[in-house]
Amino acid sequence: MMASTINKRAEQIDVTVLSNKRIGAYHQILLNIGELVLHCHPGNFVAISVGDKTSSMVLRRAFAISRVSHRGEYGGTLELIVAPHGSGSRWLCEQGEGATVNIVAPLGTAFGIPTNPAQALLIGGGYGSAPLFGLAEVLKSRGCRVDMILGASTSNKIYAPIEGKRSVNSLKIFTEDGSTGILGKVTDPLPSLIAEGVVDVIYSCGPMGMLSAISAIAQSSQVVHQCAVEESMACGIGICMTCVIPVVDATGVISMLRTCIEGPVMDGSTVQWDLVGKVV
Amino acid sequence: MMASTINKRAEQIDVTVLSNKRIGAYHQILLNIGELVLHCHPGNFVAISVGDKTSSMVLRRAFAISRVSHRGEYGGTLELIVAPHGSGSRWLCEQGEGATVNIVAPLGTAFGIPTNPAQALLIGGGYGSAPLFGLAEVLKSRGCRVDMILGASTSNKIYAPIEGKRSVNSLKIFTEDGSTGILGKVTDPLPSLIAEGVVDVIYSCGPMGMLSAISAIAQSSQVVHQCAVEESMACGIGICMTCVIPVVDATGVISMLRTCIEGPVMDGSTVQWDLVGKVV
Amino acid sequence: MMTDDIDLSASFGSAWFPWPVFTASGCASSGKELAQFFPLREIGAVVTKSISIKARSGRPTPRMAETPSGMLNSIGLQGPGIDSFLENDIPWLVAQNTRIIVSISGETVDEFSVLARRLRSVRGICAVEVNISCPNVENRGLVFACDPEASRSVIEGVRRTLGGDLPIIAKLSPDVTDIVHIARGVVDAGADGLSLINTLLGMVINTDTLRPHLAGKTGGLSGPAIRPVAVRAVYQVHAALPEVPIVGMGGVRSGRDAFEMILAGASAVAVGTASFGNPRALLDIQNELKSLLKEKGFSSLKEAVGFAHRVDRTQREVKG
Amino acid sequence: MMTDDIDLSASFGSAWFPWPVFTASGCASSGKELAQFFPLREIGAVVTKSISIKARSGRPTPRMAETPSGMLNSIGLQGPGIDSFLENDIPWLVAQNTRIIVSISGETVDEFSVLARRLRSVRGICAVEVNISCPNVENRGLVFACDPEASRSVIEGVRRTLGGDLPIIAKLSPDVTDIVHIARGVVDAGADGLSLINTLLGMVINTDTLRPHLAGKTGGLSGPAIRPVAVRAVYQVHAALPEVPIVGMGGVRSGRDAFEMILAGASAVAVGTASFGNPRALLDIQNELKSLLKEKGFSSLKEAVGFAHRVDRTQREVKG
Ligand SMILES: Cc1cc2nc3c(=O)[nH]c(=O)nc-3n(C[C@H](O)[C@H](O)[C@H](O)COP(=O)(O)OP(=O)(O)OC[C@H]3O[C@@H](n4cnc5c(N)ncnc54)[C@H](O)[C@@H]3O)c2cc1C
Ligand SMILES: Cc1cc2nc3c(=O)[nH]c(=O)nc-3n(C[C@H](O)[C@H](O)[C@H](O)COP(=O)(O)OP(=O)(O)OC[C@H]3O[C@@H](n4cnc5c(N)ncnc54)[C@H](O)[C@@H]3O)c2cc1C
Ligand SMILES: Cc1cc2nc3c(=O)[nH]c(=O)nc-3n(C[C@H](O)[C@H](O)[C@H](O)COP(=O)(O)O)c2cc1C
Ligand SMILES: Cc1cc2nc3c(=O)[nH]c(=O)nc-3n(C[C@H](O)[C@H](O)[C@H](O)COP(=O)(O)O)c2cc1C
Ligand code: FES
Ligand code: FES
Repeated sequence: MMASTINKRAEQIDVTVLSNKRIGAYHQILLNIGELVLHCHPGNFVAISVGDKTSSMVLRRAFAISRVSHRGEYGGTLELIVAPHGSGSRWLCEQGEGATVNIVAPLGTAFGIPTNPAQALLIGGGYGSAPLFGLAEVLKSRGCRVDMILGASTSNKIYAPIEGKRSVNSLKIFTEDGSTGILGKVTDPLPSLIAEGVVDVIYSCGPMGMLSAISAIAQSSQVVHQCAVEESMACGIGICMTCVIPVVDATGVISMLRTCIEGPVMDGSTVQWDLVGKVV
Repeated sequence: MMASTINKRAEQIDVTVLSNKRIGAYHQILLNIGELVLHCHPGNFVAISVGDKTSSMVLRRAFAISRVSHRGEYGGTLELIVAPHGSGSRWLCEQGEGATVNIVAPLGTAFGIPTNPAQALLIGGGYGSAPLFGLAEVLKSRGCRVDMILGASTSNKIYAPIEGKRSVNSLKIFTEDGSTGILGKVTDPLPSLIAEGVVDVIYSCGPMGMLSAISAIAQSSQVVHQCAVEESMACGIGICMTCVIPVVDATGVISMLRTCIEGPVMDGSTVQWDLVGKVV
Repeated sequence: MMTDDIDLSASFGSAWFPWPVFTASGCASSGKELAQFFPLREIGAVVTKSISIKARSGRPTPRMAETPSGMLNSIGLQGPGIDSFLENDIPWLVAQNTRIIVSISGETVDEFSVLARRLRSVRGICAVEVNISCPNVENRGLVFACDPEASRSVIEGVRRTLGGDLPIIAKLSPDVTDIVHIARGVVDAGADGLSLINTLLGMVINTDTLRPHLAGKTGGLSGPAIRPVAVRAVYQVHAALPEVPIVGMGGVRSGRDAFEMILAGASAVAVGTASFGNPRALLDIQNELKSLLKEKGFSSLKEAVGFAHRVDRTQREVKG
Repeated sequence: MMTDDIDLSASFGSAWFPWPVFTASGCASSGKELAQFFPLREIGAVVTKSISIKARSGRPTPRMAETPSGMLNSIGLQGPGIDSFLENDIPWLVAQNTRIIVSISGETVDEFSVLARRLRSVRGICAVEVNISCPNVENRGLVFACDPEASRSVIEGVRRTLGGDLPIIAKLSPDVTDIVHIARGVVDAGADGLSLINTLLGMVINTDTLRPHLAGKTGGLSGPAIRPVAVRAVYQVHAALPEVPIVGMGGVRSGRDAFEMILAGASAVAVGTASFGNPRALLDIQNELKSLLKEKGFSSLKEAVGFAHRVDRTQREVKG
């Protein structure tokens, strides 16, 4: 049973905000999560309760685990990169050092790590780059070559911390307005990279449109595409069925899978991108 | 038109919390309200918005103005004595120095001040004593004799600040468990005080049961009884009709008057205490 | 499509309102109390509290309970009766230069007509809102608005009494199996517009006293909590009766919320509970709505009315 | 009356539950996912998501919208179909040693009976919850629970198929003019208990895209926002049918909320949306409820069921 193994390590705990820094359009929020850090892998996410006791917001918010540290000054820490979007994420971005937040973590699937050294291309859109730096470290430690492409609409939506850059072999940045890096989209260089044979596996995280475009390009090749999808989630733990996405199995049957427990990391080639938001 | 004169000075403004101190069972909260202080009189109240932007609490909370200061270090200040009761008052009690709260003030009727020096008896129950100290100062400045009786269930629910005590000629304290002052109720000494003729006017503020008991005792005498009533209020400004209380007019007609604009200070002899909470 | 000023007007039958934000009946008393916080002429209309033939002292207290993102009220239509109302409240409102919609409520079909007759010749009234969400004493206290026949009869009676002049806005209850059915009935009977929605029947038990918190036991649920129900009602009724103007209400607290109602099909918006938390809510909402409409490229409010239905249609056509 | 332990059990027909807090259908999936956070045997029962005859893939996304103190969902009864359910989900639940209530939903009166037949001989099931808040394809998609006749027919069919053994709990919709009428009908038709309430029909318009936020346009409103409506429904139905046990639900998030439902007339309480915010909500609520009952001097939960009606009666008698 996938479900019961996936969230086996999940716990609901109160944690302390160690720091909250603005980085471009985002907030980098560091949480003191102790032992739980041992079970957090790149790709997993946390579900955070937002607002105080009297809040009108009844649902948790999902955020990718950007990085974890096992032996920081405070024991295990977990970092989030949060875009102030609506009322819940804005509330979270307002929580300063010392604030307590309630989290359920770690949740969902993690990026699969190749058993043999491979050539990995990591593609991130907006805050989608957050989990990729932690992933890059793991891949490097397994002897993989790690190239990274990041994109966003504009420069302050590129999240690329200096420490993170160290763990990749190459980094290309694209913006749609050309304010940083190359004018264009992350998918622009993809066909030629694949054609050159320098990519064995693509790891992607970002807007659904981006993931879909990458899948379309990767489809005609042998390249494996692991993408972290993002659907609206009410519970994050598999009990509400709101977060589903159409996925085809080996026998050709399309099912609506819960992206909170059978994702967020999914095989891009199985996702039926053109059916997202339609009746199956 | 009573309504349009009463709230003529009312304004809705954001104000800063200057301090928040625990005093017994209560919180003494000082707000920086600037010029508005000029229109605040003993008996008036403020309606405070509770919770943050995402709060599920949609209604304001009413609190009596305990004291005002015209020329404090920060300009005009207003003091509240707040009992942490339910979620709204508890939220208010959690707001520390520097917090911003939104108030509508001053609201409602004020205690009437005798034109000639009179013998005034001020009776407060629980946090009901809060507005009485400010009232005592005004009465003293008009040459009145001011005696005060305070009561509560137990000692930490007696609010009697040292500064306040200076403005009264005498102060008696009653608690129902005898933990402070005399064992008993504020109404115990009342019949004899009235009989002795040392009381011209009673000003009272506290639980409805107490106000009703005082009215019953005062009824058979010539003593005027001005009481500040407390009914559940949804709006505080006269537009919802939730805060009504049965009051008889000179012609004997009983009407349900809004205690937020025709009160909270009312003539105790006109309130139909036995009809409160019943159909008129 | 951006213009500096934008037509925010709304029409209900022959009544024209320069602005689309109205007070919700019973949430602005007779108007005076709010006038302290903004000039009444700057909003679309003051809808008065529902007025009865005789003075009513209403229900005992407690009359309110706060609930998650909402509140219950059980006022029981306290009011001075139509005579005192016409003598004292209306002249004052007329003097404020505001548009006035008088809300009426009766206990029998006939009482509504009696009230309508009293309003017929009163100057300064723009429209009559008929609050049929009250118990019908002739039919076991069943709320008129929950009974298609009774709803029709009330509106027919009022229409006949008023003649063709004064527009009628029928105010419906959401506590029904099929609100579109009720809406059709009252429109057939002569209503020029609809007010959607009145409060939902609710209850709170006080877990200290162990009994119903409100003296009247049940009360009407209002506030943001009910907004999704209100938007659904407006959407359904507008889909069925696109030509009938609707005053949308239920939990509107911001310009965004008002815009949501408009997109669902409301031609104007009424604000009730929000004024209790923010006395200036009506003006704030109206200003925010105006900015939003401009921002989204609408050149008039009318263009946005029911837009969510049309976007929908277009997209479906595109999809095939 | 204070005892250290207190009888919290509830009965529905012949089914006995040691604890009174159940999962709400559709809010615990098949149980496995919550088992990560507490042992399922420690709550009263797992009510499974409503199961259909065939596998269903449900509605497109977005399927949810958060609303003030609540949420909308539009899942469209996604599920594996009864065969796969009985093969995979039930054995696992049975192994957990928890009480199981299977929720069934059909598109025709007949489908409900077919589902009931499949359940008749399954071991480990305590009761069947019949979710009649779904559209009847044989009657223009009108929700069964909104139609007294259809509601009765469904329960009659299920009763006939099940024989006298397995208790039936009929789950009603609040979107009706007269819920007591519907309740009477299904009880007459053979329901042993009632689940009150299902979600309210609601809608959110996305003010960025200018169209309905949910792909399915309308959705079901749940969460604390609807609690006053749920409490009212439970109170009304318990007043009319005091002998019929009720599973009260709608916005229960704390022991206090559960206690409110019990006082209104519920014999047990189900928790839906609250689990999304707090995976341990069911146990937390059950523990808080236990403390509250003790604190208020009740020696058993049964003593508190409908207590708000009795306090009320006494006080009225006293008043004269
Ligand atoms: C697996 C996963 C990982 C994510 N990682 C990140 C991250 O690292 N950084 C980051 O900034 N954001 C991330 N998001 C998006 C983030 O969850 C949403 O921005 C956030 O929930 C919006 O909440 P809000 O209250 O600010 O917005 P509102 O629009 O007010 O939210 C209303 C409701 O919709 C849901 N919702 C709205 N947008 C989204 C969304 N895009 N995805 C899921 N639910 C949504 C909310 O959870 C909430 O219940 C992630 C989402 C998922 C599913
Ligand atoms: C004119 C006036 C003056 C007051 N002065 C003071 C004061 O100086 N200090 C003080 O501690 N308290 C005072 N109160 C009482 C105070 O308003 C309530 O304790 C407070 O509203 C409770 O809010 P809550 O959220 O904590 O409780 P909840 O019970 O959660 O409140 C729920 C709702 O009921 C209303 N409500 C509950 N209790 C009361 C009440 N007693 N009076 C009015 N509304 C109520 C609340 O406003 C709120 O809308 C005064 C009340 C009035 C009417
Ligand atoms: C305190 C109060 C009193 C009300 N009185 C009336 C009334 O007299 N007549 C009427 O038609 N509606 C009355 N309503 C219903 C409102 O007009 C409105 O339909 C409802 O509250 C939903 O809007 P809101 O959420 O903005 O408050 C009342 C509502 C409240 C809260
Ligand atoms: C996501 C979701 C799915 C639901 N699915 C079902 C269902 O399949 N069958 C059913 O009878 N009720 C279903 N419901 C309704 C709940 O069982 C419950 O009646 C309602 O949500 C009110 O309770 P709550 O406020 O505690 O959530 C669902 C509710 C939600 C939020
Ligand atoms: S978010 Fe609830 S099942 Fe995935
Ligand atoms: S509190 Fe609204 S009228 Fe008094």
